[in-house]
Amino acid sequence: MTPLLELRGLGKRFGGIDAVRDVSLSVAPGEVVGLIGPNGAGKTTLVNLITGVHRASRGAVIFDGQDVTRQWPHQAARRGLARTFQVVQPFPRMTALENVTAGALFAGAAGSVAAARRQAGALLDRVGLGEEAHKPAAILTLPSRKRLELAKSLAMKPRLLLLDEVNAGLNSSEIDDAVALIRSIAAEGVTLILIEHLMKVVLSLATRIVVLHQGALIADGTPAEVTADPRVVEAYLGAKFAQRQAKALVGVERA
Amino acid sequence: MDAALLVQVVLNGILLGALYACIAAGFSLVWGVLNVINMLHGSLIILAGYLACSLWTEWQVHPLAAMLPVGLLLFLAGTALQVLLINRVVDRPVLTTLTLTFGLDMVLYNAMNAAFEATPRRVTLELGRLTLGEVVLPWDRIVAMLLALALTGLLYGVLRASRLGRAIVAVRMDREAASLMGIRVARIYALTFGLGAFMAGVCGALLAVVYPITTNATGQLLGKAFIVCVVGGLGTVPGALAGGLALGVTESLGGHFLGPQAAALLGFGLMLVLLVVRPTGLLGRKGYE
Amino acid sequence: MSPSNATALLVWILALAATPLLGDNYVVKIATFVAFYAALALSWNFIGGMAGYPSFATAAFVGLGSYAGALVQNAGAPLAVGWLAGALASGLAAVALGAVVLRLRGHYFAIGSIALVEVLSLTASWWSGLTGGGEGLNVAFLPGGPDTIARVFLYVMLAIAILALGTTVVVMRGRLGFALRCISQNEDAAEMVGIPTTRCKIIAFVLSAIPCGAAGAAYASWVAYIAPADAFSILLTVKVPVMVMLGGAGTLIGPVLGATALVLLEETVWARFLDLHQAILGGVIVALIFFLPGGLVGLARRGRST
Amino acid sequence: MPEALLEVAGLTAAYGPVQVLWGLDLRVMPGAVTAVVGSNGAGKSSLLKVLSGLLPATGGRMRFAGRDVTGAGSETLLAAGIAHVPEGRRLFRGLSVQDNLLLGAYLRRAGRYELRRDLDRVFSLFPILGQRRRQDATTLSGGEQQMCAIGRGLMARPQLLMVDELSLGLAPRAVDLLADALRSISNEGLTILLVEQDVLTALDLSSEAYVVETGRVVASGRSELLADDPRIRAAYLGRE
Repeated sequence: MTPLLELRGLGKRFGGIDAVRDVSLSVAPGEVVGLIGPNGAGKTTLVNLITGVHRASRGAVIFDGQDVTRQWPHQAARRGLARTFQVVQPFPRMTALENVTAGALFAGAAGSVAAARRQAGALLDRVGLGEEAHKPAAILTLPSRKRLELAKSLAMKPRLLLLDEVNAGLNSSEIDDAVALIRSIAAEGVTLILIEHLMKVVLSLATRIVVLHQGALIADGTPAEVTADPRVVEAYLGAKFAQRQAKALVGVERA
Repeated sequence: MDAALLVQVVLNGILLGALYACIAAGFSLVWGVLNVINMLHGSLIILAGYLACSLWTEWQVHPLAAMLPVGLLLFLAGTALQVLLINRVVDRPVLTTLTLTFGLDMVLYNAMNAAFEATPRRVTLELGRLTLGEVVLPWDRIVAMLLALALTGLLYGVLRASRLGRAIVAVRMDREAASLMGIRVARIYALTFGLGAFMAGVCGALLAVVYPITTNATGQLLGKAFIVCVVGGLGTVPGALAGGLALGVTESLGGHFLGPQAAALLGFGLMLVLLVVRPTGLLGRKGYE
Repeated sequence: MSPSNATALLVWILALAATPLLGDNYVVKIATFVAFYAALALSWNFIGGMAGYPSFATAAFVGLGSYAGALVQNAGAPLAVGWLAGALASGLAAVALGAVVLRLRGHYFAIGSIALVEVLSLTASWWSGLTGGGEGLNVAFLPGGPDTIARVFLYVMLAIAILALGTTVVVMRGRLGFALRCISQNEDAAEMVGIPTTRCKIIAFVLSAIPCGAAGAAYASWVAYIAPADAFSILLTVKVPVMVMLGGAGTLIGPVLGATALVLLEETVWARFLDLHQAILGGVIVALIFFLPGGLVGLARRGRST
Repeated sequence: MPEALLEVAGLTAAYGPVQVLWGLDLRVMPGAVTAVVGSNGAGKSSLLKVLSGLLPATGGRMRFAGRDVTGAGSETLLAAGIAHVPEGRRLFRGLSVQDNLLLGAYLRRAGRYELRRDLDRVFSLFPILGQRRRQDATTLSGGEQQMCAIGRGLMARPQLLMVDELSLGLAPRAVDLLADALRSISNEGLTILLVEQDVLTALDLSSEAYVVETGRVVASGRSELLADDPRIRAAYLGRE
């Protein structure tokens, strides 16, 4: 099966330092890949390279067999390659409904503004923001803004969705709701890349985990393999996590 | 084009560039810290020039001696103006703050025309010339350059080493975090705008020694400040220096090879190129918007 | 567009159109200036109001239009062709200059747009072979008596303003208007939802340039003489956004209201206080910023809502 | 009932039309580490912004070290001894690590030697900062920036150090290091008020804890008890 996304020797240099070094990776349609790594490991830079926010210094990004290394972000969006922002980026003075309508109208290529508005209304209900549809995005609480970001991404009819720390700042029970929502998106066949610090989320969703450290891939495998890998523990997880993890792995049931 | 002539043209450019740095330093500080484009800056410089000239004609106070008093006077005026008017719109978008200072500039420009009539006036210094081989440099220009560099250096020292300077940089980078340090942001805005006006004051008095002072020059001075800030980099004194010298040399070379009007055109051309290639300027930093 | 706005605009258009019947040529001249500035204010609204880019480039497009129109007319073309040439020249310039200046944001864009005006003014005074340099350029005179001339230019300016108004309504309702609103609120997020931000901004810039080019060319034929300093006037390039702010930015009737108010104000002030004219206009601008932040439209809305 | 260092009663606050605090009551005992946990947008960070004067309270009372400080500005509250390490660290770009730390002591107008001693105390707590004192503070890694932000708070010689979102965006390993540093600061007698998203870390570090929901306290008590409380486990530790 040809991979949906393929990175070949991808590199990015920012003023002397290699933020991303020689990353090669391929993701098949329908996969849910967790992308973890310490702060400053280059995770967000990698997302920016894939979605055209930054231009790669070396290597190539192949999406659905097409070389999209030099694409603009709006071209990525229209190809069905969507991403959420680590710091949520709504249109502040527009209502939640209009924010999602924007996704449907442009990347989602809805026929008209009215059609886009209808699709947006349905998606807001799905993420549980139905009654906040006419509130300006700026005054929504953080959990609601996160759900708005998800609804906007869905409105863009994505084939590959990069979720950049979409759960940062949520508490455990809010995370469970978000995980359930993400699981339903994956169930529809949308390929997902989860950029996360919260191991709880990654472990309950990802079928495969890729670890980035100082710009380079240091591990790629199933959750069990990766969390046991000594290099990953040393570079990222820390000893305390290992004990808690050993206890928790026993308790976590995955649907 | 023999070497001596080239050296002469470049040195003239450096003499001019030091003045441009001094002209732009105050403007760059206000833009960098308060995020306000101060369209008044050119008129403040010319006002200082008029004051220095009238101090010279009425009481024989030499412009170089008048620099400090005129500077302090403008410092007080600038601080008052900021506290009364500008502080109330400092958070509004650039369209509002730029238009406000443009409106104030129209008032000051008209008032100066009424008070001083537009006849250019200047205080000539008979200091003779310095000759190095075939290169000839008028002493008054050299003195003006040295004083301009000294003033810019003084501002740099204040910002870098003093407690007030650190507070100003802190307010520029993150206003809310600065107030967490106990810094009174409104007071820093007032002092910074006052400091900007002080620089315009001393620079205006200095200019009276080198150039004819006339209200027609306010627009040009403002234009130079724009170019120097963009070319050199915003809100940093080394940026103003780098931008000033770059503009001075470019205009001097341009003027020599292509004529005076081309010099001004080259200045703006240099700015547009820098705006696109490196909007943060030669030494500036990204991310004020 | 709300019915009250529609009727207000219709009344405004009819009032201006009727001035040749009601008043003497002086009144017609003022009406022509009102239409001229209304066209400029409506054009500015595409880039300043909708896309949220604080543009001070209006004078660049007006000046460019004046020179293009003048040169084409002096080469023997009929007046109308001159005006079209002005519109085309400014439109094409907006594409080229936009690709450069629109990469900047906020303060840098404001400064970059003012620099355009200055660069074009310096070029016009430097390139004396083409533009007559500092001495300026005489423009072929429209045949016909003073009444017909006054009337022709009133209706030309009014037509340009109506064209700009119509385009505004169409754009505001469609995809481009929605895209520009997204860009003005969060440009990065706009790019992320699939909006080709650079292309949309350039289109808005071109839309803001074309009516200015036409109006500039018509103005050149009306006054029959242009020189770099007043064709590319910094005062005009700041006055136009002030008019939009006076009327109420981002609205439909704001620019029209603001242009009308400021032109009438200037006429009364100019007549009485010739030498203090600039100080008083400056004072009005300062007062506007403190006492009318939302503009006249904001005032009306506040009036209705309390 | 020993005298509380900080006492807040019926506190209300809002960002424009959006009210975030709905009558919040809180007591912080001297020498202890008190944690405030709760879902995001519950008002935890807004509480700290009110306590440090960044966000004006619209109602309620605030007493600190026996004095009523209701409605006081940032400067007065810092002078009274409340230092706030803000969410996202917010160090000053363009200034070195040392200059950032010195700004922490801006209000004290202390002499050169006193400042030198305070700097050395911070460098002994966080040696990495000593090695990188000349470097631009914002070029440090996330964990190091958090250390610098905490150090900057200590430079004000506060009676109460408020830390907002210690772990946000940091790798678990960095959070462990910082938690140990806070423990040693607390052992030296400094009172700490910690707002933290990661409930495990928060309860592990603190002796007292408050659970905040939509701008009001819904549960409070000793941290170990709260950690075992089924309601809290369900609400905040998910279905584990």
